[in-house]
Amino acid sequence: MSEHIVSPKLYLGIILTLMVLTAVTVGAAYVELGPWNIVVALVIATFKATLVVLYFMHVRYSPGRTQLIVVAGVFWLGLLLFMTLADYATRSWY
Amino acid sequence: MSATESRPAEQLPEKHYLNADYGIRSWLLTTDHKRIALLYLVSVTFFFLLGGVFAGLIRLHLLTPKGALLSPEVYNRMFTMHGVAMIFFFLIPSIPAVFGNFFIPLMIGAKDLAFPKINLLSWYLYMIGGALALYSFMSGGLDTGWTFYTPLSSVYSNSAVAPAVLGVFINGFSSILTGLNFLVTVHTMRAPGMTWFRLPMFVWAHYATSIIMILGTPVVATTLALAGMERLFHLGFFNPQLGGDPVLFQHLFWFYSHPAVYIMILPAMGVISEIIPTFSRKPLFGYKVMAGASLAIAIVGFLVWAHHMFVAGQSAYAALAFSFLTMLVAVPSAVKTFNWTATMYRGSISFQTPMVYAFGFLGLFLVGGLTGLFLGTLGTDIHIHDTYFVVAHFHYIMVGGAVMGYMGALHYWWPKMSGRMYSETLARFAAVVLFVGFNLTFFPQFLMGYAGMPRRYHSYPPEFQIYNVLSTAGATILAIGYILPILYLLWSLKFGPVAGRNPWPSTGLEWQTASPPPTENFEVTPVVTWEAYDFENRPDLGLDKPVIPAGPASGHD
Amino acid sequence: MQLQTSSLLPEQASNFAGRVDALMLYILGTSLFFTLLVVILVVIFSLKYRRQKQTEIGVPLHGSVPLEIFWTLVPLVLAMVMFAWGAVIYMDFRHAPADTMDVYVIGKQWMWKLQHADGRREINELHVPVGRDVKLIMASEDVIHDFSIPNFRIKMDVVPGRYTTLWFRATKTGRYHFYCSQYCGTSHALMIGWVTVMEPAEYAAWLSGGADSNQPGAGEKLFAQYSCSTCHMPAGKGRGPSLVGLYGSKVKLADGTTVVADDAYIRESIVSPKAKVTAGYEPLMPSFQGLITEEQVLSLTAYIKSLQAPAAASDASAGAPHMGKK
Amino acid sequence: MHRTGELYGHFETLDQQRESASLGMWIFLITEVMFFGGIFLAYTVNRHANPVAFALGSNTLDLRLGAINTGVLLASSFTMAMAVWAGHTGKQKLITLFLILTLVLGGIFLGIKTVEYAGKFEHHLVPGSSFHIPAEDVSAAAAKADPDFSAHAQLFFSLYFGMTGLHALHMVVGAGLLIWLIRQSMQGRYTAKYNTPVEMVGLYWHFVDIVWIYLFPLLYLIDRRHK
Repeated sequence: MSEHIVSPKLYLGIILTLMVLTAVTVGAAYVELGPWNIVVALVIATFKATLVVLYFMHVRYSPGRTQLIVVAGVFWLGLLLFMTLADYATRSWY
Repeated sequence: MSATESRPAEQLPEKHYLNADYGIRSWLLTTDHKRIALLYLVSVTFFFLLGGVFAGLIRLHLLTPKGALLSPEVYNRMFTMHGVAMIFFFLIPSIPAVFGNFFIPLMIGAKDLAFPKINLLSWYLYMIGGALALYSFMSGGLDTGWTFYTPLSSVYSNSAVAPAVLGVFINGFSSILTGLNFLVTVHTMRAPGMTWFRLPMFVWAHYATSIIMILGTPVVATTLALAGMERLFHLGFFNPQLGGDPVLFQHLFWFYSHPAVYIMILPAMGVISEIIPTFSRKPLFGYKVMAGASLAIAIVGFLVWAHHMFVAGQSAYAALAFSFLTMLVAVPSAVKTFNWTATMYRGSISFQTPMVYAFGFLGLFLVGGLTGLFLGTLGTDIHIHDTYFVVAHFHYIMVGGAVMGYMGALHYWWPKMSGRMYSETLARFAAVVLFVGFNLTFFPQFLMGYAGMPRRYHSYPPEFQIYNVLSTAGATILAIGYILPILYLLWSLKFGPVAGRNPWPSTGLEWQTASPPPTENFEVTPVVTWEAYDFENRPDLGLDKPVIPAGPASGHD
Repeated sequence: MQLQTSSLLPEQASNFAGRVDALMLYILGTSLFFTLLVVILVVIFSLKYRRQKQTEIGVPLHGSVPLEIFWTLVPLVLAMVMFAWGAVIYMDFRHAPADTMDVYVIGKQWMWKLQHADGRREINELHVPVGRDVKLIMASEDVIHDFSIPNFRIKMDVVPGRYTTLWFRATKTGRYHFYCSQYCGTSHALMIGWVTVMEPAEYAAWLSGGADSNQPGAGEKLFAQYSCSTCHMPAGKGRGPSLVGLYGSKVKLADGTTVVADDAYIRESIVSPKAKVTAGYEPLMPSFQGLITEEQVLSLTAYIKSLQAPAAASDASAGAPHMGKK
Repeated sequence: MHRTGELYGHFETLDQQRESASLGMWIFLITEVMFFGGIFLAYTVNRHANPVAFALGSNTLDLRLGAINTGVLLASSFTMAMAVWAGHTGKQKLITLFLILTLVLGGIFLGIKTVEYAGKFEHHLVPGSSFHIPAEDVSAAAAKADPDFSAHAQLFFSLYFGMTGLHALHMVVGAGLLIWLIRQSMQGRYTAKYNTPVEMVGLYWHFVDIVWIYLFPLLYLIDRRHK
């Protein structure tokens, strides 16, 4: 396993992006978007989390096995949320 | 009995993991996976006996319709504590923590698991969890059912719920760490030449089991933590009076607790996949399909949890999806059964004790698995849900399947673990007693359940008495079947004949080292040059002149 | 000690019983076939291929792709038939027909309280006419219970905080056990009762034989007691919408959506009025959650139902012929 | 278990040991994802059932402190990443420096969190018998829409304390690991050849950061526009 060394400049770029996105998400909370407020907030959060995972946690440069573990873990969490919420969403269907 | 007759009798090795060091500290602070496995063996046996005592009291009580023995309060505590002791503290750790721990490193040619200290930590977590559960049992008992359904457990129950929940919570981390250790070990610790498709099926089964352990157990930990806090601080996550939802608890609980059934049965399937080839002297039929089926069961088995909730008030459409997925998971189990059967075809079959247990497993798992179809099918579940049919079904899977596998493993590997043989006659007799006693205990419960008797009843209408009497009669036979092995196995420790390296003989790496193995498992790191279960090309097994029965030669896969 | 026995197949006494049993027999047949197949093969192999010499090994067969495909597909198809068959029964079971006779069921530790639409109350007993579609509308006062009638082959959990429903059509007169089959604490096993299925004429006689309380009447009293009538005036002139003819109608809400005014809607409007506000009205109504019991909600609901036809409503205390919403 | 230098006896090579550690850490993090996942699901279902109480509860949180804390934690992730970079490039002094910076930022985060918690105690917003929502908040028109407002608001605060508390607990564990790393690093244990512990703690620290990235909008930013 030879590790890829990321330059500090890239890290600096990432952290600045994360800070800007934090400001954006706070600002967006004050804009009236109806049900889309929560969607925007979660999309921004997911984007931020992806940056952290890919660069700070080096997953972009990691072996395929690590990438698979990350994807599988997130996918599994998605299944837990999706299949449970599917029950709640379809209870009023007839 | 075995091919040892033709060879000079073997002696016990001078130095091995059991006598490498002495004293209580050398056990309690050990990081040797084999010693930790024995610590687990002793502890899970304790919980098995405890749970067995509870079960005995339940069966005695149900002899008469009004209840022969216990008050409702005590009866409810008995079946709850039976469930908690058996499921969380016996079945879930049983095969993985004892035999997985002992044999995965041996089978893949490693010196130990990847994280020996974490392995010891997980035993301590198990013990702390177990101690808390015992504390709950003794200080007021537990009467919520092992399922801890809210709001009964979080608001209404007058029993020691909090320590039990905390105990199960902590025990969960033991399970997580075991799974983590196995996954990493299988990935990074294999000996040279031990490719993925040369792994024994037992290792594949544990790989699949570990996936469930690490993905499912954290969720039940969260769930129980929330329920515990709800009880202690009067919060309302699952309490409708405070804005919560009791069905949410069921979703979260079964997200782990259904796959937990596969934590119990997959390792047992792994054991059977070792025993049948060994005693048929033949490769496992459809090796890759079997490995794939283990993974498929682990993965699809995760997506079926809400079949415990078909009549719990979930959406009818969600129920459709979950029933469909449940039917899918039946298929890999069926495939496995056919492959085991096919493995025996044109084999050279002998009937030593482990094989007798494998036959028992096959029969009981068939019944248990097939009756699962009645419950997974929506149209029949609405009738038999929460009746004794369910009780019978899951006992066929968990006792008929998982415990038969556990007993099979114990008898198969006992010579390796202890270095000595037990009495073959007694052992076969005990296996038959177990099989008969088990069927007599649990088969009547299918009939009783379809006739309508609900679960967890301390008294019942008189028309169900005949089934209960049969069941209790069977339970006494079953008890004999469990006590006998404890006696003759203990006896064998001192008086049993020396087993030698490879008494059956078998092809796995674990049989290449001394019995009992040395602390570092192998004197030199083994290099694997053969496929799994390959009896044909193994002159080292002592089958000097293998005789292949006459008949048309068959092609390879 | 004399042991009673029951036949292996319990009596079939509802529209679902025969269908559930037929499906059960299909699964049983499939199961027996596979059990016998495997057992017979294992016995044959054990006899035919038992070890003859100590040094003998088996024929090294590794597998067969066509066989694996074959025994993957066959169970898959059989299981899919089970799924589809079961799903059809289940969807019928979950969706009650339009015109049912409604009975309210309340589970509490450890008894069942049942109320007929006309106010007749029972405890751990349920009387229904044969051949009539009956819908149980169920709520719990404490923990989760489950209303289960084995001879009808159906059951449904009774969950606190919401309604669940269970419907059936009894097909045979007689007395049948019902059970609580979701473990609910100490005396779970005592939550047993009897369903009595009667000929319609007998049932009518039983109904008129002495209704001990009158639910719409009780509801009418509550309606006055809680001053509901000050806002919900009949002509629609009040601060709240008129409730006459409300039950079963479509209600337009302030957020533009439309809902059907069923039991769940009425219950929600009482305990949590701001959740669905009728179009054209201010969200003024206070919540009654915690102030009234589930039973009183049922009484009020029954009263609101009885407001279908103004003539019948004024005559509610007579208690006679309006069961359900015919 | 004997050990030769950095290599534990049951491993054959240092590479094997490093690979095992990394794989083990990732698997552990996945269990953490599922662990938090259960609470996120409970949060989602409860919020969906009680939108009004959750929105009002969220609006009582101090957004300014929450946003500052988000920035602080992100910055600490950056310094942690730099510490790992210093490890890979063998700059021993920088490893120590960045680890200390990370610890300081983590400390600031926990300090601010303590201030927030203290405020909740003062205002009786901690779930329990003394829980009390100020009258002026309840008098808001929306509050009336939820009949059992107090109980449901308590549900929000239960989840707030549960989720942030669990997160803070992970921070404390992380801080402990950092202190251990700093001591080892000051002794010069970590080099370009061997820096696995720094890398592993780094992964853990970033994970804790990610949890907060979700907690912040879910807890602090519900229905802000209506206030």
